[in-house]
Amino acid sequence: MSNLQHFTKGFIKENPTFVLLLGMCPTLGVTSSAINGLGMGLATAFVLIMSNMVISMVSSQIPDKVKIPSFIVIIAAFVTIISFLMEAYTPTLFIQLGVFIPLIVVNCIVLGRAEAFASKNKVLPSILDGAGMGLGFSMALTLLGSIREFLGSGKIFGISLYSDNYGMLIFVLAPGAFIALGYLIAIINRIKKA
Amino acid sequence: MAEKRESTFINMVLVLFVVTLVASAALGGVYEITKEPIAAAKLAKKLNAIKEVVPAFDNNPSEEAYKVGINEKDTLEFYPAKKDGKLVGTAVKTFTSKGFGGNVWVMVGFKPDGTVYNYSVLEHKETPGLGTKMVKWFKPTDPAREKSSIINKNPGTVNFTVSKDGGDIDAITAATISSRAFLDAIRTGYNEYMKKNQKKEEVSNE
Amino acid sequence: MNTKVLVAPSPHVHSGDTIQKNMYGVVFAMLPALVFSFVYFGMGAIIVTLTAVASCYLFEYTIQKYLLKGEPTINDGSALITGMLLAFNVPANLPIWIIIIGALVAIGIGKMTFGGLGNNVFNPALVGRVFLLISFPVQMTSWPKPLGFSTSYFDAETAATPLALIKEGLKKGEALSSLMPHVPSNMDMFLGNMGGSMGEIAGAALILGLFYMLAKKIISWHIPITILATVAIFSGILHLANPEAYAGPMFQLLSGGLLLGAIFMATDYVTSPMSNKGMIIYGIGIGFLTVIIRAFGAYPEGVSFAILIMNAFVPLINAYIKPKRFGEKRK
Amino acid sequence: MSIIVITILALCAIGVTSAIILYFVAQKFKVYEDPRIDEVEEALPAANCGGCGYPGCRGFAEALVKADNIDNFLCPVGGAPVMAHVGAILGHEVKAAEPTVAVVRCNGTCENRPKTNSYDGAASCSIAASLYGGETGCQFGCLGLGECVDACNFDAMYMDEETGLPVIDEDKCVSCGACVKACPNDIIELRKKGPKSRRIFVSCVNKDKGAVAKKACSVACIGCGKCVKECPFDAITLENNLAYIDYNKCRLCRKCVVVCPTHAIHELNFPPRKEKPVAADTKTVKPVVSPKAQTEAKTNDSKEETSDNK
Amino acid sequence: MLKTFSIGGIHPAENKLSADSAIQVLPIPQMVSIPIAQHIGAPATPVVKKNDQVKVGQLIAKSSGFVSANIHSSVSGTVFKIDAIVDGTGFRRTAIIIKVDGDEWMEEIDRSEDLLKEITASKEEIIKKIADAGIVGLGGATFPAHVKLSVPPGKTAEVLIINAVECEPYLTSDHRVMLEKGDEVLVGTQILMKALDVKRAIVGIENNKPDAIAHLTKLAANYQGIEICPLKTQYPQGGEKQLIAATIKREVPSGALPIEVGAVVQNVGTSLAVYEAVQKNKPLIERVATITGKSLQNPSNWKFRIGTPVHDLIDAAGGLPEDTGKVIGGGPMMGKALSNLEVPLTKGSSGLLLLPREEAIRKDSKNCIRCGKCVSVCPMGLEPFLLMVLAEKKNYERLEKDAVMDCIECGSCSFTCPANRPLLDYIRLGKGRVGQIMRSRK
Amino acid sequence: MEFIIIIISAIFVNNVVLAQFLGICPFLGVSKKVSTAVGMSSAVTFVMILATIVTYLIQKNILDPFGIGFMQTITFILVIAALVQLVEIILKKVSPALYQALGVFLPLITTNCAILGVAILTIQKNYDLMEAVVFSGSTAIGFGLALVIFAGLREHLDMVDLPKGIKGTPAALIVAGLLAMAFMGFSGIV
Ligand SMILES: Cc1cc2nc3c(=O)[nH]c(=O)nc-3n(C[C@H](O)[C@H](O)[C@H](O)COP(=O)(O)O)c2cc1C
Ligand SMILES: Cc1cc2nc3c(=O)[nH]c(=O)nc-3n(C[C@H](O)[C@H](O)[C@H](O)COP(=O)(O)O)c2cc1C
Ligand SMILES: Cc1cc2nc3c(=O)[nH]c(=O)nc-3n(C[C@H](O)[C@H](O)[C@H](O)COP(=O)(O)O)c2cc1C
Ligand SMILES: Cc1cc2nc3c(=O)[nH]c(=O)nc-3n(C[C@H](O)[C@H](O)[C@H](O)CO)c2cc1C
Ligand code: SF4
Ligand code: SF4
Ligand code: SF4
Ligand code: SF4
Ligand code: FES
Repeated sequence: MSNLQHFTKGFIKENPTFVLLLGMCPTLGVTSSAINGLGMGLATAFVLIMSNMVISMVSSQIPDKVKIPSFIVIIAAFVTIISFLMEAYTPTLFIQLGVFIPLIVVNCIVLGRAEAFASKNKVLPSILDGAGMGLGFSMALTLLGSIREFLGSGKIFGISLYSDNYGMLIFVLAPGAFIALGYLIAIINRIKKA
Repeated sequence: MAEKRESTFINMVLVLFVVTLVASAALGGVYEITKEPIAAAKLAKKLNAIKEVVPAFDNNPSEEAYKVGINEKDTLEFYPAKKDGKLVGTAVKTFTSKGFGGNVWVMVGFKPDGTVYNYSVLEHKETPGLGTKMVKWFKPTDPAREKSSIINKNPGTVNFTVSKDGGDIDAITAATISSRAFLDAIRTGYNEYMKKNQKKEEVSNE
Repeated sequence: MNTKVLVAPSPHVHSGDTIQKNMYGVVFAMLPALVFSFVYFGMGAIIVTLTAVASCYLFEYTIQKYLLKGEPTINDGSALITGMLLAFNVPANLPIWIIIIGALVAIGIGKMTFGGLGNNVFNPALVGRVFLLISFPVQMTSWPKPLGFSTSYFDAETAATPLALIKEGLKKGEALSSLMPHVPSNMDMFLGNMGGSMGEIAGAALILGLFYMLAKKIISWHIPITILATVAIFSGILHLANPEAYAGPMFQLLSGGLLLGAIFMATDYVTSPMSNKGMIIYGIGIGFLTVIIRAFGAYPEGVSFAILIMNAFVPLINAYIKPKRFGEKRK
Repeated sequence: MSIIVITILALCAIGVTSAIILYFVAQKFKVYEDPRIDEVEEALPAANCGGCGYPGCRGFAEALVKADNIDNFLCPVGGAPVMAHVGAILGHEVKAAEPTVAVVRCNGTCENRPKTNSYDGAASCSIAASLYGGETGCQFGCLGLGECVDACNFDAMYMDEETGLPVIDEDKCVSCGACVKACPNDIIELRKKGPKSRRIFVSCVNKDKGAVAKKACSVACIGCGKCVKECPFDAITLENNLAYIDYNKCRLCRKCVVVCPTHAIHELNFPPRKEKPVAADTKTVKPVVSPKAQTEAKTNDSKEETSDNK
Repeated sequence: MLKTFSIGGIHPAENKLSADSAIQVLPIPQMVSIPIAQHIGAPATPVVKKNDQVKVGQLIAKSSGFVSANIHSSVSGTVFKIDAIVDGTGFRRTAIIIKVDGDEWMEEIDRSEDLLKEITASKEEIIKKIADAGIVGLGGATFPAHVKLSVPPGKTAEVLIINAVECEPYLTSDHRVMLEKGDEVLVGTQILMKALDVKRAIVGIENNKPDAIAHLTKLAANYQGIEICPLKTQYPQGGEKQLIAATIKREVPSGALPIEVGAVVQNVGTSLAVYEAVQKNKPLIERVATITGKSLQNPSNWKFRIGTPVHDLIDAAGGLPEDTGKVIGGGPMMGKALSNLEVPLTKGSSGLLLLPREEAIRKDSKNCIRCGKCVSVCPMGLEPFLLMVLAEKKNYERLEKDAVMDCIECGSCSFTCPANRPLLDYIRLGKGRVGQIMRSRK
Repeated sequence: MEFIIIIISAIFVNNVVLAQFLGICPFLGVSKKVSTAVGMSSAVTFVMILATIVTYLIQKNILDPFGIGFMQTITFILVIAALVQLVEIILKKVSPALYQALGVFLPLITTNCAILGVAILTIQKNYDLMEAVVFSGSTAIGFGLALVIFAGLREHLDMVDLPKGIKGTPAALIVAGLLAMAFMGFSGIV
């Protein structure tokens, strides 16, 4: 696999959200608006890239039995770092995303990529893999966020497209998250087949 | 790939030790670095909120802030805003627990006579699209909706309850509960503010 | 003519019962309520009904034909019921575009997503209704005033439902006894002289429908009767415990969509349990949840949610509550 | 600066303490397990996402180690490469057997096999088969209700409306055998695909006596035994009034095809014969390959096939 | 309130068209085909060969095991051949084909019409005579009667129940037998009581046959221990377990035999056959069947010789109507559709029903709408809709757990289903598969 | 009363899965059969309560006194991971039967947002220890309730012929959405 492929596979072919169905909690939890989706996606991407990088560097030094704990610690460190940064520089978003920021730690994508890819590959492919997956994740979250925001309140990225009197509130609430994602995946399955 | 380390006891503990060491060192470091900006961001946010709801001031209200307990658990915060040493308004951080989704925190600014200068909703869990409208609803720019405004009205003279309940303020469409809650918070702030003010006046009078 | 004999496994005769017969039987049973709503709400009711039914048919046909690429099955009558019940469940002055969204949700999400009649797990009309209720609370809770209804407790044009009246009042801290005089009398509620969704107001007409369906053996008594009994008993207990906070059983039975729900919606074959025992458990669940939501929840009206929640339990009920088998020891 | 020190101390203390506790507890509570489970778990991505339907990667690993055949298992995170790796660990080789393909052994079209009654029960061959002998006089033949088609997961079969018989799309058939299992009358057989997909087989399963069979279906095998005598390679056996060609012995000489009085023996994918051919007579320019050349062709072919499969 | 069973049940249109037509005797055909498997259990072993001469009542195939039954020639003539023919089951199976030549009976058979009330034979002799006569249950299941009468050690029979329910629509042969051979049936009942050592017998009759109830009630006064029990008309009351539940309020547990609750059930026709075998030495070579159908000229009841081809009976009743779509051996609920008109009538043939095509043809099956009607009519308390899906999905484990083996194949579920689902078709298939699995486990 | 509110809120009104979006992965992953769903729910309940207690103690006795609250995420996850592994090892030895029933789900739980989420929320909500236990327990029950209902629904869906594109995850998500919609009926109860 070329480096380019390492990077692009996360977009569609192995898109963590639509295809691998990983990291569902943030996917559903924060996508009530496009901006939240994007923010969450980028935060996760940051952690993915950094932890993939570090893990690919050190994994040969780590005995098997403590592999998972070590990885978790590394990931958690980056998660905490990103949360500091967000709290300092994007405080509104930080509050909006709430508990889902620390929860990046347990996002299956992060640990999954660390285990499945970074611990077995060199640094550059690992970074690209993390970036690709992170971007794929961000795209998915932004897409879902846009759809929900559009249907729910007539806006995308806060820009009003029609009067929010006509918005279907349910789409910014919990049920709408599940339903929108369900149909989105159905549509993507269909497109992939065609 | 370089050869793996064996999973011996020493190796395990050692590696874990090193990993945690580095991680915590990094964390502590970043914490130190971001501590200032975080604190600054928090303060700026508070000041911004205060700035929004009271007339221009030149002191640091948060240094002169005082708190009033309204029951054993909850307290309101008062931020006096002064210009040239004279009280121009007070920002009150008040709340209500009657919101549709729980507590609603509002920063409301009163002029010294108790007239509402402005408000800003700090935190709430109301339903998007319904209760969330309170953020703007009660300070309409549209003069036709004057009856739903609380700006420049004094709770002492205007009945700060929703018109449905016989008050003078129009509720958010289909979100009467949130509206009641919001006004409740304002009233709480007002009452405490007046109590305090009275006391102060008494004190200063003496 | 084909002279070859037919060969098939037994049985060789059939009762002649069909899906259509059952569905149109339900439609027939709904007619009295429909007539009442036309009388009370006039043009609005007619427009709402026609829009809902027509869009249900249209969506079912289109989805079946173009998305699922199957034979359209619209003449089995179930889309008609869904359409009518959706109309019954909304205010008679609901904007047309909202009704169309409701029909799309009911048929598209509630039914066809699962492959059509028989496969869905949630009651389609209620999926549509609750979707609308959550999405458009403003429009969904402004009920027009039925003819001849007079109380000036609220705005003139719209009339709150008795349940909403009470809920509002209680939330403000008023006592029930001071609210009751503003609420229509039991007789008025029985005859439909109250605010509410289009088809839910006339208890008398709904009960007529119940008798028809029972007589025609379209449904059995288990579900409606257990729901009504549970509501009566449970709300009776609450009422006895605190008459100032909880309304009495008669009020609970006649107000809101309870009768509509218990008679026409909880009984939907597809989304209710199969065995009699299961139906009773299901009915008790609905009754119980209805009272809970009415008494403690944010929504004044609990039947729709109660039915949907119990719909979710139906697979479990079916899996674990089996009919009594022949030869099985009685417990 | 002290905050960093406290941080480090606290985290290291927690980390190391848990490592030590874990280590000793692990020593003390050791339980023997199939070491392959660990190996397989190692190969899995450890995402513990539950996407495979098992409770976590270890649960999946255990299931994999227990399973005889891991074809139906998939780790959605790791995908095919991981599964291949797992396969290697567990020693599940991809069978390099000769390719086979499903063959429908019935030619009882509406024309060849007149109907005597019409079936009106549930559209299931199994049900019809357990009810009675079928719509025609032949109680062995295809019932035409397409249970095999429904069983095929690879879209490799369809029912021919005209003949009422199932047809197999050779290119799509992966020889999974689902249709064979589905057919209640054992009409479908997995036969060697043969060089250039050439095959010869008896397209009949009727075990009735010749007269009865013939009456029921004009192309039935009547058990006359002519093909058995004709076959130079002893590939054909006759049992219960029915001829059967052993595909391992058959060398595709096509001699039997011509002698069958009811045309019950079919040949597939051969070039057309010269007009009125009796294959044995045309000795000069011949499409029929010599046994040797043929085996070569076969091995070549099968190599191609297997490499294709991979 | 009349007695009946309590779980499920349906009431299909009765259509007892031939109820008032007295039993006639069908002419002996020129050729009979007597299958060697006319009963549940092992097929009998032929003891004649081609060209043998046989007389009426002569043993031509011998019981080949405990659960098996003797077969006797129903005509006199020569054995033409022993070959596979398509019989009532729809499969090609072995039958003894006899060319008829006169009507010469075995000497020991008493052909007089006299009523012999005195039972001289001992219990063992009775059972032996029944076995020798090749008597099988004539109620439809064709279970060898002597097996049922040999109560297994450890169990005791308390009551004999005579199944005179005839719950299948259209059929009237049992009804006519009761009216015309009432005394013989009751003597047969007394013989069965003796064989079983029971003091009590109950004759269960549905109240759609008031004349039979009245007639038998009158006659029964002359016999010791026989009660006539009128039952509320409801299908499938004739099912053994349902009948026991209806008459003595006991439920046979799942998988168990009636003897578990102390009951033995025999059909009225069986009782008549037992009378003839024990008192008159007559083996089971003829029986009564109904030929009926709405378009048929002359719905009627006939006594026929075993092995007579179906079309003979149809001709006797006025010929095959133009609109015939289905020819059913038995009643519309449980009968077997015949694939041609050459098949022979056998011991189990209680009737022949000609259904017009429009009525017979099945409507397209739709999705299950989960109305639960099949559940509420199932007399065994099963969930047919579920069993069908499980059978379709080949989930045999759950099929077994959900008691598919309890299904008595009454067809009430398919009859009722508004979606026209072929429930019983699939349930039967599943039952077959599960049965195989259970047997292979043993 | 306080407890009752916490319980009802956590189980019905603010159901972890249906309203808070925590633990969605196992919710979608381990819900194909009711029996597995029951096993998973029990395991989650056990671990969730245990983890909440331990993390609560760590927060109150280590992080807070030393003023290193920002280490919350990293310590919590470390502790939870270790704890889960510990429980697994011990269970395997002490009660193989229980391990078969619950233990197999344990590895899945480490990366379950719900556990860490609840641990963090408990601190955020300022509960005392008893409230924390009640909160985590009822949250777990809410998880179990949703999971079991959902598994029942999915078993049902297995029996019917869903349209091709919808079969599988989309159907599961849509059903979950409708379930969440039904659960909205509980809103406002506390
Ligand atoms: C999903 C949903 C969320 C709601 N959220 C709020 C809310 O945040 N604030 C509010 O006041 N009312 C909310 N409501 C509406 C209330 O239930 C109630 O109908 C309304 O407050 C009554 O006010 P009205 O008299 O102005 O219609 C919500 C309704 C629904 C269906
Ligand atoms: C394998 C088998 C063994 C049987 N053994 C006895 C028996 O020992 N005693 C008895 O009274 N009936 C026995 N029966 C007969 C059944 O009780 C029953 O009469 C018969 O299966 C036909 O029942 P009817 O059609 O309900 O359905 C047996 C049936 C079968 C299939
Ligand atoms: C659904 C069903 C309906 C039956 N209906 C009758 C009936 O109407 N009359 C009858 O004699 N036997 C009927 N049987 C057969 C009885 O179960 C039982 O086999 C028979 O009464 C036993 O008597 P026999 O062995 O003398 O035939 C029915 C069986 C089933 C399963
Ligand atoms: C007694 C009865 C009640 C029904 N109730 C409803 C209903 O409440 N909502 C609805 O959409 N369809 C109802 N239907 C129609 C149909 O069953 C429903 O659309 C299916 O759920 C679609 O699969 C009903 C049908 C019957 C026979
Ligand atoms: S079922 Fe399998 S063997 Fe049969 S045609 Fe399809 S792919 Fe080939
Ligand atoms: S080949 Fe077998 S399964 Fe296929 S249609 Fe014919 S009988 Fe049915
Ligand atoms: S055929 Fe079987 S499943 Fe159907 S009603 Fe009768 S006993 Fe029940
Ligand atoms: S009677 Fe038919 S439609 Fe009704 S539940 Fe049974 S199978 Fe389904
Ligand atoms: S992302 Fe929450 S459990 Fe997987």
